Amino acid sequence: VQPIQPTIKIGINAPLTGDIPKVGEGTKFAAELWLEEIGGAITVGGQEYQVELVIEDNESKGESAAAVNTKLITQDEVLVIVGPQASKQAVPAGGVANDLETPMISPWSTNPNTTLNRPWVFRTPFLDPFQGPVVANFVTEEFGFTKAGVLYDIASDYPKGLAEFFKSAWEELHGEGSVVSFESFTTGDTDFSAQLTKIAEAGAEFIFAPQYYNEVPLIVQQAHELGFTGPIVGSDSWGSAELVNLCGEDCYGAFFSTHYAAEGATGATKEFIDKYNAKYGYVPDDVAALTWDSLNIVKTAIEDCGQITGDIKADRKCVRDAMANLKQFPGITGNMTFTEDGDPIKCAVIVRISEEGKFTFYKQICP
Amino acid sequence: MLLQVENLAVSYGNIKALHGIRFQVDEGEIVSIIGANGAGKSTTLRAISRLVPVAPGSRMSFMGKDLLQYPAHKVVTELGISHVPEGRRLFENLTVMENLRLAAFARKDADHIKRDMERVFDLFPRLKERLSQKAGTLSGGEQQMLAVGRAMMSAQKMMLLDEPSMGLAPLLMLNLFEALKELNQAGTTILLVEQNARMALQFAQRGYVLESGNLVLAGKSQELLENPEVRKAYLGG
Amino acid sequence: MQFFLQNVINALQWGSIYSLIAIGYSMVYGVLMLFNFAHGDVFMVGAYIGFFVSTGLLALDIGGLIGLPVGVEMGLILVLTLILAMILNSFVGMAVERIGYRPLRDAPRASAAITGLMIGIILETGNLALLGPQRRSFPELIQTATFQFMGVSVTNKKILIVVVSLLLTLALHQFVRRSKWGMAMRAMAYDYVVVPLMGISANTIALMTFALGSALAAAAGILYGVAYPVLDPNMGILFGWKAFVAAILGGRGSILGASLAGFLLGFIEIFVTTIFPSTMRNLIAFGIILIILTFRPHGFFGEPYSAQLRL
Amino acid sequence: MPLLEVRNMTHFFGGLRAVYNYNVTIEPGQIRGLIGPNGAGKSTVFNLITGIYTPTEGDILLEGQPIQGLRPDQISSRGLGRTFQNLRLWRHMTVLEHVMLARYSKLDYGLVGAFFGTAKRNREEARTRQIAMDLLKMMGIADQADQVVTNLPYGTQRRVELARALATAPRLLLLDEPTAGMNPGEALQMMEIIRQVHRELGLAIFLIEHRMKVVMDLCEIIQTLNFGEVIAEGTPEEIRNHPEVIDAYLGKEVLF
Amino acid sequence: MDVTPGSLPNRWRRIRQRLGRFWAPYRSVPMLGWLVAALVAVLLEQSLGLPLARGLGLVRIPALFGVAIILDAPILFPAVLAYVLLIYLIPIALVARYTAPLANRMARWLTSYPMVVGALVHLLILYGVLHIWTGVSDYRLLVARFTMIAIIATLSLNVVNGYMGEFSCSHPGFMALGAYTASVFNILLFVSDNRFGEALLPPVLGPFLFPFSLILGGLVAAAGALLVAIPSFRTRGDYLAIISLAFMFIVKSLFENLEVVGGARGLSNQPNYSTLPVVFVWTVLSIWIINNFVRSTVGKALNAVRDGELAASAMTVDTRKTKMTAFLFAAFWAGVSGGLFAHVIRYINPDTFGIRKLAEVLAMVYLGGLNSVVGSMVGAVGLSLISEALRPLEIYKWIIIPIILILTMIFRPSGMVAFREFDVGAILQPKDEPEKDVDYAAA
Ligand SMILES: Nc1ncnc2c1ncn2[C@@H]1O[C@H](COP(=O)(O)OP(=O)(O)OP(=O)(O)O)[C@@H](O)[C@H]1O
Ligand SMILES: Nc1ncnc2c1ncn2[C@@H]1O[C@H](COP(=O)(O)OP(=O)(O)OP(=O)(O)O)[C@@H](O)[C@H]1O
Ligand SMILES: [Mg+2]
Ligand SMILES: [Mg+2]
Repeated sequence: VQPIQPTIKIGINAPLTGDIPKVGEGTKFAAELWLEEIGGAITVGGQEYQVELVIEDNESKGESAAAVNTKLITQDEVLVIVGPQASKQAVPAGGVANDLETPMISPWSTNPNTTLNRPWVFRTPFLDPFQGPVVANFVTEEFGFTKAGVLYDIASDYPKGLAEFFKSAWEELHGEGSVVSFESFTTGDTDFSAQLTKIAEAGAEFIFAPQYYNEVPLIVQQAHELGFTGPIVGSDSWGSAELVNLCGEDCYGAFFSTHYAAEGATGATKEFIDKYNAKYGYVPDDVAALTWDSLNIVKTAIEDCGQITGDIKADRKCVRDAMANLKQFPGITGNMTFTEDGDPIKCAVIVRISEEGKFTFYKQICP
Repeated sequence: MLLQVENLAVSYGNIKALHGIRFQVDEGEIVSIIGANGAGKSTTLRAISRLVPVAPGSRMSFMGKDLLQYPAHKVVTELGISHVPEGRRLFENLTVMENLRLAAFARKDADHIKRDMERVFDLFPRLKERLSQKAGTLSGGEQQMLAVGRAMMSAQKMMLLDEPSMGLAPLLMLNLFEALKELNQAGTTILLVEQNARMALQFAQRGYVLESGNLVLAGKSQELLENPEVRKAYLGG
Repeated sequence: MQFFLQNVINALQWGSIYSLIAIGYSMVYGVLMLFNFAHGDVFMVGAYIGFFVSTGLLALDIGGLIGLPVGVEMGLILVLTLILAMILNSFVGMAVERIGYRPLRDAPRASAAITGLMIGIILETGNLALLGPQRRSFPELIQTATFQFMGVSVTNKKILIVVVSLLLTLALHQFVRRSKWGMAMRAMAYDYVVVPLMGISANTIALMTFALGSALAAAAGILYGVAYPVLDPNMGILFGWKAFVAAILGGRGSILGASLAGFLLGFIEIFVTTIFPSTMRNLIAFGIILIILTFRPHGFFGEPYSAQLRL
Repeated sequence: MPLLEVRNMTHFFGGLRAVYNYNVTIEPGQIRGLIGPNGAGKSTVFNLITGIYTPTEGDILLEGQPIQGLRPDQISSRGLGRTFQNLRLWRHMTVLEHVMLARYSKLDYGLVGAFFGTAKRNREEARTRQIAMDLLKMMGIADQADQVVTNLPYGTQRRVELARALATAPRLLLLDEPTAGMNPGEALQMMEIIRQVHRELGLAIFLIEHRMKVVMDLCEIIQTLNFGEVIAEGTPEEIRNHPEVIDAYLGKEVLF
Repeated sequence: MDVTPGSLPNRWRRIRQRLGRFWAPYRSVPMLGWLVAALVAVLLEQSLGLPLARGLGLVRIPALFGVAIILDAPILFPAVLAYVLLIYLIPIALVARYTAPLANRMARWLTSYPMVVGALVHLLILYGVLHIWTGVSDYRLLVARFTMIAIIATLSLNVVNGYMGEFSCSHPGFMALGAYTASVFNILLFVSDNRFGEALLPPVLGPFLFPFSLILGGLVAAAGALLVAIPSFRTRGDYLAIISLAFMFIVKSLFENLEVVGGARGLSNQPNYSTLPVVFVWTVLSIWIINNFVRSTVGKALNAVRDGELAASAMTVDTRKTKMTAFLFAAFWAGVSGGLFAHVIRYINPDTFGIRKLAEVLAMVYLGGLNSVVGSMVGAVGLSLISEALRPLEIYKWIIIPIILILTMIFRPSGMVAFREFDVGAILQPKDEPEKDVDYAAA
């Protein structure tokens, strides 16, 4: 009789249905690719453990994400949870993970509340308070502009947060009122002509649009139709291979800040991109890359932990501590060290969309 | 024989409204069905118009054709049976004119439609005064006229009338029945359902008495009028 | 002034889309008295059908085969796409009627609203399951040409959209008001039970209504694709609800009312954004709607409540 | 003081003059009839008196108090009960619930009672139920109390309407064609009920009918309306022989 | 009708007869008996569940009767079935059947006291069952709390949409008002965070003042409902539907713009006050009060407004007051449910209370049944459990659930248990007296 090998279960809390299914798909694909990559097993303390992914759909709803986390923790007894992605799910789900003392790492959530006062919760992306100034500094240095226009989705957590941090950073550089137009719309809107007309009217030299890649083409095209000629600058949410498919030439030459540049990537990053592309037929977007990194952080933490005791409580604690102690973890989206709160300190890159529609590396900006 | 009904049974869910009745109507006749509230009179007419599904085993034929082969709208267009439903059921959001035109929906013969329209106005001059008024704002009697007018516009081989006298002023009722008589003389067979049994029998040549879903009596109008049971139950002594 | 005019142009385009979806909605709503909560998703399906048809036609390269100039070819493809997608989408509409609404014709109206909502979810999820979560980019059938006119930017697309939308609205209005089919539809709205007694098949009218409404939704979907070329499975949800608002605001069963309300909605949204801080847009826009309805409780062309003898 | 007095009441529907310069005075305990051709404006008179429409012109006084412009529920609470020409029952409610609900304005407990089921509420409900059951007994339909109205025969539904109207404790009862859709036998029963109601509750009754037997047998005074105007008023005998009434309404030969 | 022997109706009848015979002994089991039986089952699960599950080859106690397990690994179906039979069905059946005489005696004894006493005894046992059942797994606990909150929301929507027959779409808005009010109240007073600063009162007081915060939330929601209630005097039906929809969008937009409560970023750090007993008590309270209301003659006025407003007002019913009451009352409970909800997930943002929430509550109301308190319970519990249990189906879940709803609407257009009164007295009765309508064989 073989002794039953304990398996390591990793929960994935992903939005497979609901508003952002593409994010769910990226998460799922990256996770499956990762499992393949590690051969379905992790070796801890000289012993090989099978790894099992428990992927659950949170329908991109907060309460579902909380329920999924509870289920993963108490029913499936996962060791650690990766996800949820969007903050409106990650904040409540993080509360559950923290209460039930299970390490969780969100690959994509940028809301400070996700990790705040929650020792069990981590994240992989840099935060808005960092990214906002990155873009402000970059535009100032690159173009020497002084008048900014911002267009963002007020009903959505991420764009709104980023837009505000950008605004304060820009006004710090150029003085009060240098964001000449600060316009918003609501999730699901597709006509931005009134806002863009207003921005153009206010004399903005460029537009900062920290929007999801599916809204970017509409913003860019409508701005051009209205005769706006300045650059339109974006944020990490632009980082999807689909952007160029949807936007076409209108987006060529645009800049955005993000975690990594797909084109011209080297080393592990390139390897990941190539494998993902080979398997799923498109270049992974930043969600996939961040999920990949999150899973590798999890793997390293488990390995660092040194042993799997089978006592799930102790193991979770061990993994959490190991994660908190990671130093300069070399991820494909940059090197990461976690702060007290579980937020990474990492660099951002500025990507330029080339004339071939490729995301090319332009510049790196570190904290 | 124009209409032949055999073993007609109808249920609404668990409620059996008709228990297999049998009757017939000959060409050119006026036949009336009388009975108490809920006896199944309206149900009989609805069954003929194919507005309610009938139980298996029911048979109905019209001019030798199997009526059950026709869906409701074809009973009107292909067999020529029109129906003035209980409670008038006008399209109250349409004008009087539109109601009449709609009734001729499937007809292609523009000339005949025009002539029929004239006949309707001859019978009910009041309608002509109110052509562009919404049917919903007509008074009860005016609505009843429109309902009959509408039936005249849709088909004229046979007309099924469900309590046309309900709510009508005495004089109007007279007018209406005179109009119906004229219609009948012009070749429309009439099957009339009435609560007002005396008047119905005076108007019709033959009558049937329906009681809780069964036909219990049949005969010449005069016979029925004189039948003591009928007198007691339906004519108020 | 120029700023104002620019926004009028913007509002016209946006309103046209709303208007087209709203009149499609109003068809079903006005005729069958049903909240057709699936309509937004039928619009989405229409846009996708348009996407596949036009992509297919582009791939066929008819112009190349018979040597048409590119501009003409694109125009031809647009027209063909419109026609084909309208036809195909009308079948979708008829299927929706057959599955979700006909069995419920005797049921409370709200129940049919729920089936509509559910069919909508099935269409969204079905799309997601079949086509995957990625967005689609509607092919550029018209090369954008921007005209500067008194300092205002107008594109050929905008003109096309407004014109097509107005034409379709007028055509439909005439159809419903004047033709006997339209009359039958209005009769159906009032009392579908006795419609067969007029020699009219109620099922045919219902199917036709859904077919027409869905064809219009397809047209709206394609025009939308031309103006806002990113399609995703959930794009219909918000439009569905806005069309619901417009259709009712216009007054029960009134095509012109729905169209007018659609444009009004477009104007409100654009001008509220223009005049007020844009963050307050929904707050103010819906506040205006609430106020309009408080003072005109039966919409623009609807009958007053006291005259609605049957509810 | 007369129970109800209507002075110079006129009402227009758009351009249509439905009621013109209408006057009526009803004394307590009187039974009055209103007849006239279809579309004469009879139902409109009722709708005006009960507040469903507001008259374009004129005064309506209930025991000397003007009531025009009040809402229907305010008017009915003051003792004006009615039935409708086309039945207007609440299709999902039982017979008993119909009658109990008509006691709405007489209920002596508030929302707190309704929410928390206080003892007072239970007492009130029991009392109301008793009153309602008594009325149903009077109508002879007490055994159908728990039936949902849609399943009932038409004649029974008419009785429910009457019982419901009586439950509002009216001093004047307006009946719009109470025997419509009944066969002669049933109509006789309904007349009996009306008489009984009148006798036992001492109400004034104002009724619209097209069935001459009912009007002539029941009413003390009959008004005839044509094109919204009163063309004749008098005892049944006078009305029966009034030439204008015969012309406009009765016709020369009487069928029944 | 000519029915050949052995045809479907006959076979159907035979099956029903057999079922009826099987069911016969259980007809005399009173509610008390069922509750005790359920208590035994959950106690059994608490003590033997885990070893039994392990023995059957399951890793854990199946949380929601094992549906999720089966969907994940169909091969485990026999094991799950065995578990459900051994832990739930067989013990419940045996206990219910053989303690029926005793339970009936108890129930009869209870009827000699005021109804409140009997009701409290039943509720206490019910709570015990829930407590033990959810004690086995936090997942169950969470699902149970969500489900009970859904009951409150569904019931309150049923007051307007079912009892009064309006198609109101404003419920998520009311819930949002309640959720935000209660959250702000509690965070401000009892939580030290970087939004509202130090706690103003000692946190130990929090749980005691929690009911006040919920009531306050309910009242704010009710005040908001005025915006919908007043137009309802002049218009109804479809027009009111979009007024209420506009209201929902306005509330959502309002909170998006309210920076103090976090705008789109949402509000978190609510204390964990919505515990199982708290939610349970509020759910019972809402059912009790709403049921009282809709069964009173004052509440029946809602039905009359729905079925014929004109006739209602001609029968002395003050229709304005009735509509006002219905909207404010429903909004109050929606607000309470929102407050409870906020303290379960302990994070809210405006997006939580949008169209999707609307679709969800509407679906629960219409699935369960219009004009029926039991219906709302069935709808809320049914849909919550189905949607939790089908989670493993991922995307197909959102094809299956709509199909279930469409089929329900087609076969039961007013919902599963529509137009039924919820008579507490009858539920508490002993059941051993022969009933009049036991003619199941002939049915
Ligand atoms: N739509 C329906 N659903 C259920 N039962 C019905 C329906 N229509 C009629 N019934 C029942 O069927 C039986 C026959 O009804 P029907 O309307 O045919 O009677 P009727 O003789 O026309 O009576 P009335 O003189 O009142 O019009 C009655 O018991 C009635 O309650
Ligand atoms: N809401 C309305 N809008 C417009 N016209 C109306 C309205 N209600 C009634 N009318 C018109 O007013 C006139 C009087 O109608 P009313 O219903 O009072 O007649 P009636 O005397 O009761 O007739 P009947 O005996 O047929 O019921 C009719 O010509 C009718 O068309
Ligand atoms: Mg009948
Ligand atoms: Mg009348």
